[in-house]
Parts: sequence; C-alpha cells; structure tokens
Amino acid sequence: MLDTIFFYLFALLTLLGAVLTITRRSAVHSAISLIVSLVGVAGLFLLQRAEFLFAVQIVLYIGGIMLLFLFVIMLVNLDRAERERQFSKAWWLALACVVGVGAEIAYFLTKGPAAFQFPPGAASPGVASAAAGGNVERLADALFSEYLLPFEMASLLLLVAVVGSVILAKKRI
Amino acid sequence: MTTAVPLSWYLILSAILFGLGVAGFVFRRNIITVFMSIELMLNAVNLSFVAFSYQLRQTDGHIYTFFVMVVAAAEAAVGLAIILTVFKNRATLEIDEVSDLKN
Amino acid sequence: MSQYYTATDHFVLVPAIMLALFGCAILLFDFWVFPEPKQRKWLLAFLALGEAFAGYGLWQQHTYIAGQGIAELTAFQGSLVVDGFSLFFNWMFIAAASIVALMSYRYLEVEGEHHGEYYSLILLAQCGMYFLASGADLITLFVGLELMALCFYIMVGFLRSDKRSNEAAMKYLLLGGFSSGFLAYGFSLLYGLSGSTKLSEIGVAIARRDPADPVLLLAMVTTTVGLLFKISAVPFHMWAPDAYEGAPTTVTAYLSVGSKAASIAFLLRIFLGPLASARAAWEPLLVFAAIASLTVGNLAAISQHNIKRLLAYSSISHAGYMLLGLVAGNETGIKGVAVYVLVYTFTNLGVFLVIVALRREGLVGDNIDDLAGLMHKSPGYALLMLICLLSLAGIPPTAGFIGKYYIFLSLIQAGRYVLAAAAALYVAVAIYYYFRIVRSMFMSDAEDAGAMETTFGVRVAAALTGLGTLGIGIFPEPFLRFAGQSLIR
Amino acid sequence: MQHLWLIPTLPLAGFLVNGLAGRRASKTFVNAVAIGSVFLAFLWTVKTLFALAPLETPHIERYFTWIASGDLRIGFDFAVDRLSAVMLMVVTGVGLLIHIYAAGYMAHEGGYYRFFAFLNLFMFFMLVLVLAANYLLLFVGWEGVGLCSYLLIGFYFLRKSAADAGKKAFIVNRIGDFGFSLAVFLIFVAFGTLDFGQVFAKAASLPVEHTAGLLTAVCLLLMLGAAGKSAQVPLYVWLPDAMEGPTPVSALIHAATMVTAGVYMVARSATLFTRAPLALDVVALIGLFTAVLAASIGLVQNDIKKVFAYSTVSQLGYMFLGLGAGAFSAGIFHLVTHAFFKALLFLGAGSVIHALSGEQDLRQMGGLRSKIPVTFWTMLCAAVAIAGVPPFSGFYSKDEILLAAHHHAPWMYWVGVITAGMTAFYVFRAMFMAFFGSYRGRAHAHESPLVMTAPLMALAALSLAGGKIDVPRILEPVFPRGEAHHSPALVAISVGAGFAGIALAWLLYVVRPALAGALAERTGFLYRLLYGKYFLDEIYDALVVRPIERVSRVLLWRGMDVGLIDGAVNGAGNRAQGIGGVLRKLQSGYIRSYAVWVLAGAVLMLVTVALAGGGR
Repeated sequence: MLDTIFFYLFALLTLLGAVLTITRRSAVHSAISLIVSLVGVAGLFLLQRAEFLFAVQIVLYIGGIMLLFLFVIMLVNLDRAERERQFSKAWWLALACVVGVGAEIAYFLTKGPAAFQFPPGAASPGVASAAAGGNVERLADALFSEYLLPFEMASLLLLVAVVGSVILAKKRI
Repeated sequence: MTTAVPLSWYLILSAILFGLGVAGFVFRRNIITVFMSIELMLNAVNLSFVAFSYQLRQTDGHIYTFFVMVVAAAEAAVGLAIILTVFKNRATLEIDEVSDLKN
Repeated sequence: MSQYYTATDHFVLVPAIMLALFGCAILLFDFWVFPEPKQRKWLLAFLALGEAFAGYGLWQQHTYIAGQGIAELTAFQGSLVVDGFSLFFNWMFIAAASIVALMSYRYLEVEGEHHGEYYSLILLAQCGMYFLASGADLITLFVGLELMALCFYIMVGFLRSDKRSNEAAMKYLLLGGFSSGFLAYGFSLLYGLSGSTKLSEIGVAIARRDPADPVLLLAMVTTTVGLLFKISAVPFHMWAPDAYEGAPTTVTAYLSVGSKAASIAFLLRIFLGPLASARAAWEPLLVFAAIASLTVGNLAAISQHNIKRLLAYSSISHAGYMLLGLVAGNETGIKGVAVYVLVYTFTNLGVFLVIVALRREGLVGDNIDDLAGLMHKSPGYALLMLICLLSLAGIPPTAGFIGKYYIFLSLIQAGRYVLAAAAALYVAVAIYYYFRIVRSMFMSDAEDAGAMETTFGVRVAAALTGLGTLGIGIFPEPFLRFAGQSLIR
Repeated sequence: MQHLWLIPTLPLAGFLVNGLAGRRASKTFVNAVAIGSVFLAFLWTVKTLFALAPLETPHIERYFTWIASGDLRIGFDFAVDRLSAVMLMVVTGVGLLIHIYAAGYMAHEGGYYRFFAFLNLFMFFMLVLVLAANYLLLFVGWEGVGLCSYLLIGFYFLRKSAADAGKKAFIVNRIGDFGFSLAVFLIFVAFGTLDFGQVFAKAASLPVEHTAGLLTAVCLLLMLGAAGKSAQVPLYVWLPDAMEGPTPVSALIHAATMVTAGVYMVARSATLFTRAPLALDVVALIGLFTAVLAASIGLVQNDIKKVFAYSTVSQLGYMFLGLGAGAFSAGIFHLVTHAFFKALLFLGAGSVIHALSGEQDLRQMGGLRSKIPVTFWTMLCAAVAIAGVPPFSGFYSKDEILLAAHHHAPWMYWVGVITAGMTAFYVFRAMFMAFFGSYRGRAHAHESPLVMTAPLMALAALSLAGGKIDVPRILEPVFPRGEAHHSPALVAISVGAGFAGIALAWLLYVVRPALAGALAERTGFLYRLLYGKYFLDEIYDALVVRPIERVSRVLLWRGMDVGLIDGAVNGAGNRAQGIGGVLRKLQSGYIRSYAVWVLAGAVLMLVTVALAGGGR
C-alpha cells in the first residue's frame, strides 16, 4: 500500500518535472525542472530496491551532469534563452507524432500482464535476498567480475570525454 | 515476491517519459534544452531497465542502467563542449539558426 | 589472472588493449615529448605501432582459431566473441584507420588544427569498433558504440573555429543521442523479454516467444531505428550529408568507412543473432529502408555540387545495397555484405584521399569544380579517382563490381527479382553522378595552376587504396574466401 | 597459346605511357606511342589470325579465374572465332587509319596527349569487348567504351557548352546498360554460367520459343542494351549530339566501331535470338523503323556531320534489319563495309571542316571540288559505296540485307528500298552542296596534309573494293548460310532506288538549286518536322531528362507538401516569406526537422509491424 502511494508520488514528480522541462521558456527553469524529474526517477529507483542507482542518480546525474548543464547555461548568455519562441504555429504534427508514439506504447503495454511472461527460469529466485537488500554489494561484485570488461571500457569512454571537452572548449591546446 | 505496483505501470511511466523526451527534442528551440530532452529519454530507458531488473530479481539491468548513466555523463561533457564552440562561433543557441549545412 | 580475467579473456582483448594503450601513449607523448607542432608527425609512428601490435594480436587470434579448428572463442562470460566475422571486420578497421591516419598529417596542418589528440581519437574510436565487431552482450555493444560515437562527435567538430565543423558536430551529436535513446529503449525491452543481456540467451528467449508479441515488435522497431540511424539508412539518414560536409575531410573519410562498417557489423550481429527468429517481422522494414535509401541516396546525389555531400548521399545508397544483402539473407547475401563493406572501405577511402590531397592554402577542394583539370595537374591522382569512382559505380573490373555482383546474386538466389531489378536500375542512375566528377577531372581545364602538395603518407595511402580497389576487382578470390570465413553461424 | 591478351594490352600500354608521361613529351613522341601501339596491335592481330587459320572452331585462351563461387566460374578468358576475327580486323585496321589521320587533324588542338591517351584507352576496351569469351568480360568492354566515348565527346564540351547534350547521351545510355545488365543476370539465372560456349551449348538444346518466354525476355533485354549502344529507336537520340566530339572520334567511335558493338553483341548471341523468333522480329522492326526515321531526318540537315550522324543511325538500323531477318552474316557484312565508307565520310567531312577552319554548315560550302580534290574524290568513293552503286562495297552488303528482308517479309524489303533511295539522296545532297556549285563561304580553303589524306585514300580503296571481301562466306562456320535468295529483279529495284536518289539530288542541288528552297517552302510542315528531327529531342527532354532532375531536386527541396514537416516545427509562415516563396528543402538543415523524420520513420515502422502482427 505504501509502495503504491510512493509510486504515485514519485511518478507525479517525474512527469511533472518532465512536462515542465519541455515547456518552460527559460533554460534555467527547464534545467531545474529536469532535476525535479530526475529526483522522481531516483525515488522510483529506491522504491525498487536499487539503492546504488539511487545514489548514482543523485550524485552523478543531479550533482554532476545537471550541474554541468546549469554551468553552461550560466556561461552562455541567459537573456537570449528567455526570448526563445516556444511552440511553433504548426506544432500539431509533432504533437501527433508524439501522441502516436504514446498511443502505440500505451497500447502495447496495457495489453495486459500477458506481455510480460518472463521466460521460465529467467528470474533467479535463489537470490531473492538480493532484491530485498545487499544490492550494493552484489552490484559491486558484478561490476568487478562479470562486467569487468564494460567497466574498463567505461574508463576509456570517460577518458575520451575528458580529452574531447578539453580539445573543444580550450582556447589554445 | 509481492509488489503492490505492477511492472506495467513502471513501463507505461517509462514510455510516457520517453515520449516527453522525444517531444522536447522536437519542440524546443534552445540547443541546451534539446540536449536535456535526450537526458529525459535516457532516464526513461533507465526506469524500464530497473523495473525489469526488479521483476527478474537480477542485477544485470542495474548494471546496464549504471552504464547508461556513465554514457550520459560522457556525452553531456562532450556535448556541452560542442555547444560551447557553436555558441562561440555564432553567438546563438537557437537551434534553427544553426542550419548552414543543408540540401 | 583471476577467474574473471582468464588467459583467454586476455588473448581476446589484446588488440583492444593495444589500441587503447597506444591511444593513451600518444596523449602523453604529445604532451611531454613532442611539444613542438613540427614534431607531431612522429606520433604517426606510435599509431603505426599500435596498429601493428593490434594486428599482431588479431593475427594470433586468427591462427589460433584456424589451428584449433573452432568456430569461435568466447571470453568474459560470453561478452566478447572472436570468430571469423569479428576478425574480418577488425582487419578492415585496421586498414581503414591506418589509411586515414596516413592521409591526415598534412591536411590537419593546412587546417591549422594539427593536434596529437587526433591520432589518439582515431585509435580509441577503433577500439570502440573492436567491441562493436566482437561484442556479444548488450552492455558491451552499447558502451562500445558510444565509445566510437563519442570519438566521432569530437573528431567531426575538430576544426574548432570553423562554423560548419561545429554545426556538423552538433547535429551529429544531438541526433546521435536521439537515436541512441531509441536503441537503448529497444535494448531495455529486449532485456525485459529475455532476462539476459547476452545476445545468445536473448536469441533463445525470443525464439520461444510468439513472433507477433507486441512488446517484441516494439523492442524490434526501436532497436532497428537506432541501428538504421547508425548506418544512415533512409529515413534516418539526414544527419549524414550535413555531418559529412561539415567534418574535416579526413574525418569524413573515417566516418564513412569506419563507423559505417562497424555499424553494419553491429547490425548484422543483432539481426542475425537475437532477432533472427523474428525475421518475418523485420524483413519488410529493411526492404523499405533499403529501397528508400537507394532512391533518396541516388536521386539526391544527382544535383549536388559539393563532393563530400555527393559522397554522403552515395554512401546512403551504398547502405541500401548492404541492407539488400541482409534482406536476401542467404549465405551469398551475408558474404556479399561483408565483401561489399570491404570493397566500399578501400574505394571510398581512395575517393576521399584525392579530396584530401587537393586541400592546400586557399583551396578547399570539396567542390566538383575544384577537381577540374586534375588530369593535367596530377594524372596519378586522377587515375586513382577514376578507378575508385568506377568501383563505386560498380563497373567491372573494379572491386565495386564484385560487391554488387554478390548482392545481386544473393537477391536472385532468394527469388527477389523485383528487388534485384530495382537495385540494377539504381546502379544505372548512380553512374550518372559519378561520371560528372570524372568529366570535371578529365575534361575541364584547371581553374588554378597550383600544383598538388602531397606528402609521403598521402602517396602511400593512395597506393594502398588504389591497389585495394583494383586488386580486389581483378583477383577477388582470396578476399572472397576471407569474407566467406566471416559468416556468422 | 597465341597470346591474344597482347592485342588489347598494347593500346593500354599506349594509354598509360601517354596518360602519365604525355604532358611533358613532344608531339612526335605522343604520336609514335599512340599510333605505334595500335599498329603493333594490328600486326599482332594479323599474325595471330594467320597462325590460327582456318579457325573453324573458336580458339579460347583462359588466363585466370576471376570469380569462382560454387560451380560458377567466370574467368578472364579471351576467345577468337571468325566473327571476332572480322571485328578485330575492322577495329584494329580502321582504328589504325583513324589514329594516323588524327595525328594530322588534332595537330593544333590543346590537350593533344590527352586525346590520344583516351583514343588508345578506347581501343583497349573495344578490343576487350570483341575478344571477351563471356558476357561479363564483354560488359567490361561495353562500359569501358562508353566511358571513353563520354570522355572523348567531352573533349569539346566546354567550348561548345553542350553539357546538356552529354547529359542526355548519358541518361539514354544508362537505360540501355540497365537492360543489358539485367539480361546478363537473367542469362546467369537461366544457364548458371556466363561463358559464351556453355551458354550457347545449353541454349541450343532448348526448343524454339514461339510464345514469349525466358529466352525472349533475355533477348529483348539484350536488344535494349544494343539499342542504347548502337543508337536505335527509342534510344538513338544521343548519337547525333555525340558529334560534338572531334571528327576522328566521330569516325572511330560513333561510326566505325563502338556503335557497332550492339550489332556485334546481338550477332554473338545469335544462338539465343534464333530460339526467340519474337525477339528477332522486334530486332528487325526496330532496325527498319530506325533506318527510315533517321534517313528521313538526314534529308534536310545542314550540318555536314549531322547528316552523316543520322546516316550512321540509319545504316545501323539496316544492320539490325539484317540481323532481325535472320541474316546475321549480312548484318556483319554491312557492319564491315559501313566501317569503311562511313569512317571515310566522317574523315572526309573532317578534312573539309579542317580546310574551312571549322565551318560545318553545308550552306557555307560549295565548289570545293577543285580546291580540295583529294578529299572530294575519296569522299565520292564513299558516297557511291553507301548509295549502293554496283559494284562498290555498299552494294553487296545492302543487297544481302534487302534480299534477306524480302525473304523474311516482303514489305520490309520495300521500306528498305525507299530508305536506300533516301540514303543516296542525302549523301549526294551533301556532296553536291559541299563540292559543286560556287563557293559560298569566306574562309580560305586548303587541302589537308598527307598524313590526313593518306588514310582517306586507303579507306577509299576499301570502300570501293571492300565488297569483294565475301564476309558471309568467311562467317559460314559461325552462321551457316541458308539457301541463297538470288533475285536479279529485286537487286535491280534497289539499285534503281539508289540511282533515283542520286538523280534527284543532282536535279535539286546542281541543275536547279532554286528548286530545293521552293520545295522546302511548299512542304512547310513536313520540312519543319524533319528539320526539327520530329522534335523527339524536345520530347525526350521533357519526358525523361527533366523529370529525373526534378525528382532529385524535389527530394532535397520540399516540394511535395508545403507546410508538412518544416511548417510543423518552424512556423512555416514567417520563414517561407523570408526565402521568397521558393520551395524550401527537405534536407532543410534544421535538426528538429531531421528528428521528426526519424520519429516519423519509427512510427511508420511501428504501425507497419503492428498491422502485420495483428493480422496474424
């Protein structure tokens, strides 16, 4: 019961934030709304016992990425963003597309629980405790054992990101 | 495992979030906001991964979500740097002004 | 060596390690050892060493697999797989990256953006391609794809003070992120459907499902959108002309062959692996994309004046041919796609090389008129361009013919006569715009008398691409056998 | 092993030497390389043919396997039988003479080395085409000669700003090549091989198709390819425009050799065609129709090269008429004699143009008989040959074709006779306008140098005596001769038609020159129709060329539905005015419009699979 109430709460937060993100005139407002939405998603993570991801969402996404966004918005001239024209006159087509996607997805997903017959044996009941708690340990374990390779690849990815942003943004290299 | 919130709710929420991200990408005129819309889409993906993972009682989905976040971070760093160079050269962040390459 | 990093894992990873290692080495040496811009060409030696070591690693994998007589070697709990397919594509990436690096040196100097990071990015992008060609796990593939894409975003925007380069990078980045969103969404559904991120297990789970399962279809469509975007198939192609035109020409060359080949490898892995059982559902989509790509690519190329843009449209049409090989789906078809990609790699690099060689102070060299009178100025490059354009048009005895031949053959064997006829029709259209370039080269008089300034690297690259294009055309047998080994399953 | 590969390789070597080093070399060197390589190829051909005589069965040389997959094997194989032997002699022999002539004609042109390099490259591809032992290698030569033709027409392109004409030539040829490549694929599907020997052996075991079937389809597609290359209806429109190129090119490529590639290819595939009588009928009809149509246009043209261009189209039609009537050897016979006299006519015309410093309009000529006598007399030899005056070469070959046509369907004979009359008329009209009467131009006329007149004389001898080479008898091992249809009456009628044409031309352009103008006025509409070439160029332009370009532009420019995509995202109103109502573009440069396309594609795909999935 409590789960449901929290789900609604966080879902509302997520959707509200998302709608505001794409409708607010000012880029700063958009960014702040996005943070609200991300907090909602973080809450949903927590609700599903993904404590590690909850932390990452707060620290990396909100604390890192969104800060970067805000920083850049401040760096470039803010006034221009204020004057941004919002929706174009013939926005109906794009809306139709979006509604189309939404309808399709909703149609598929509300087809009932039949759509989510997990393959037999896919769920691992033996580690049910994992979902109940100890998630962080298990994740850490997986990252350095089974998923060692993508973990190391991620380091390359971040290296490229560092090199790239230095090259592109620095005046003289 | 009893859960009060069925999987499909999460998936529908994820789909709506994805749709909103797409809408933001298509509607918005400010490059940074457009870029933020991509973050919305990626969050939708994360949400569905975590939901699946929760139902399957696995951690694979969590791992994937983690990597999506890392990718998002790297992409954001490079993307914002590119947006800064665009701004430096054109003094605008209106997306439709950046349309010299065409036909 | 622990349980999670065994000797096999290491053996499989060696080429990627070498690429990454030398990529980092270039960054360090650029900073500490070669601070002077003039010295930066020595970084090429590092790149060459990296490629050589990576090649050695590949060669060992090659001989090991052949010696043991096994089909594939898996590592990292099935996340990476070395088989004929991955080896074939990785050899191609080595060739592509080396040739691109060889032609880059003087070009970047002329552009005034000759930095060591460029070579590092070439290697790191190739590292991403390595994982795309050998990955067998959604996470590995996704991170590999993003690694490659990120390197390309940066390289496309490498001319920082050039408005067009910025714009190209921004468009590529935003649309790339957009499509990655679709791809990741599809992956999340695939994961939900199967409860695994390993391609083989996903395949098993999907084969057991009802093929008309709506969620499966949604997963398939979103994945397809992401993949088709990467190979720039219509209607997801629109980033390509803009990115190709705005990017530095050497990067365009790398983008058009490296990224395209890696994405095709990725696409084949997905469609012939986990999605193989849903063939009935995705085949019409690919037919549509292929025909649309042929139509838009070929017809739009007719009225272009910028060669890079023209080649972008032509590369869209080539993506259509590659898709047709997958549509045919038989052994000839898959082999045909592999051959086609190989041929396309050498040929397209050759064309871009000539454009790069034209670049000097005061001449951009990407307009068709800039090629005017090339025959007078430097007959060797004109000849190379002629051979490569003939190859792109698919005229025997150049390599391009062999590629198209296999695609057509596979379509006919599969009984797809209408598709074969349509493809043949577009070959006829394509000759038209390729020959526009030929005419400009051979028939017009040069508008400026400036001689071409080429470097040793460019000349070596020219020889390699020329030999590749003619060699595959005239002696295709070894290459065909090589491609034949690359068949998945 | 006779080292057949040397024959095409020699001109290729010439191309490489001249192409890479010719710019810095002297003209003498370029000449020596270009002419020398063709001369050596000619000598090697002669030597080979003597060594291989009597060549009753094909001599095949297999060099190496090109493509092998499964049981399919396509090789770099050359073969020579009597048919290709005849073609080889024509290509190398006439080619050699034209090369020599070109050394004089092009002496004062820019890009001298380039011209000869491409001429040699053309010889290479043409010889590959003739020597090829399978359809694929033939296709190599086929595309190669097309490329060279395009490059050589382009030699004058910028100066004459005739780029559009080249565009048309190109598009039209693409249609033909499309047909040919489809035919090759169909052959491959049907027979599992592309080797001539195997294909024909397998085809020979098939029954004759009296209703349309696979063989008919193959043959019709082959004919489409041949129509493109050999300028037959409906794809003939490019050839007259191709006369923009230098005259030696017109002579070599657009009269003597390349345009006959289609005839050669159909003759080569005779085994297939004889088993598809429907296709054979189409060949005959196309040939006949082309012959009449082109000849009628040729009646009124005033540009000397245009007259001969339409004459070439018409004579090619004759050859196809012969092939279609089943008289393959007669078609090839006419190909040979035509190579002699048409090359001579073009070279002579070139000599006239050269003498008049570039003048091509017949109305600006006249009375040149005494000023350039060698040119006059040699051209007269060609004229009597083409007009079918016995006992010169054209008489024999045309006679064979007409007799075969009469045997096939008498009405075809009569149409052919009328065409023969028109042929004689327009050729002698050109001769009389150029060489008789009084001089109407201003330029000072001077006879061409010996290097140009010597090939003229050699060709004149061949035009006069070429009929004595009994090509049909030579070709007997390839095309067994049916019963001979001798009919002195029919021969007399066709010769009579030729003489009538000459007499009419004499009357109109020498005896009563005023009559010609009056006639043109009296038949105003007909005259304009003919002079405007039935306005087919304009029709083709409107129906084929422009739509293709328009589609290309529409794809880039948003022309389909104003306000659909861009309008959706950009607020169409404001912007459209700024650009001034011009159609804006699909590839608009706006990222968001691109994203909408991605989205639209995704939705479309979703709907498709949802509908397909729901239907299951």
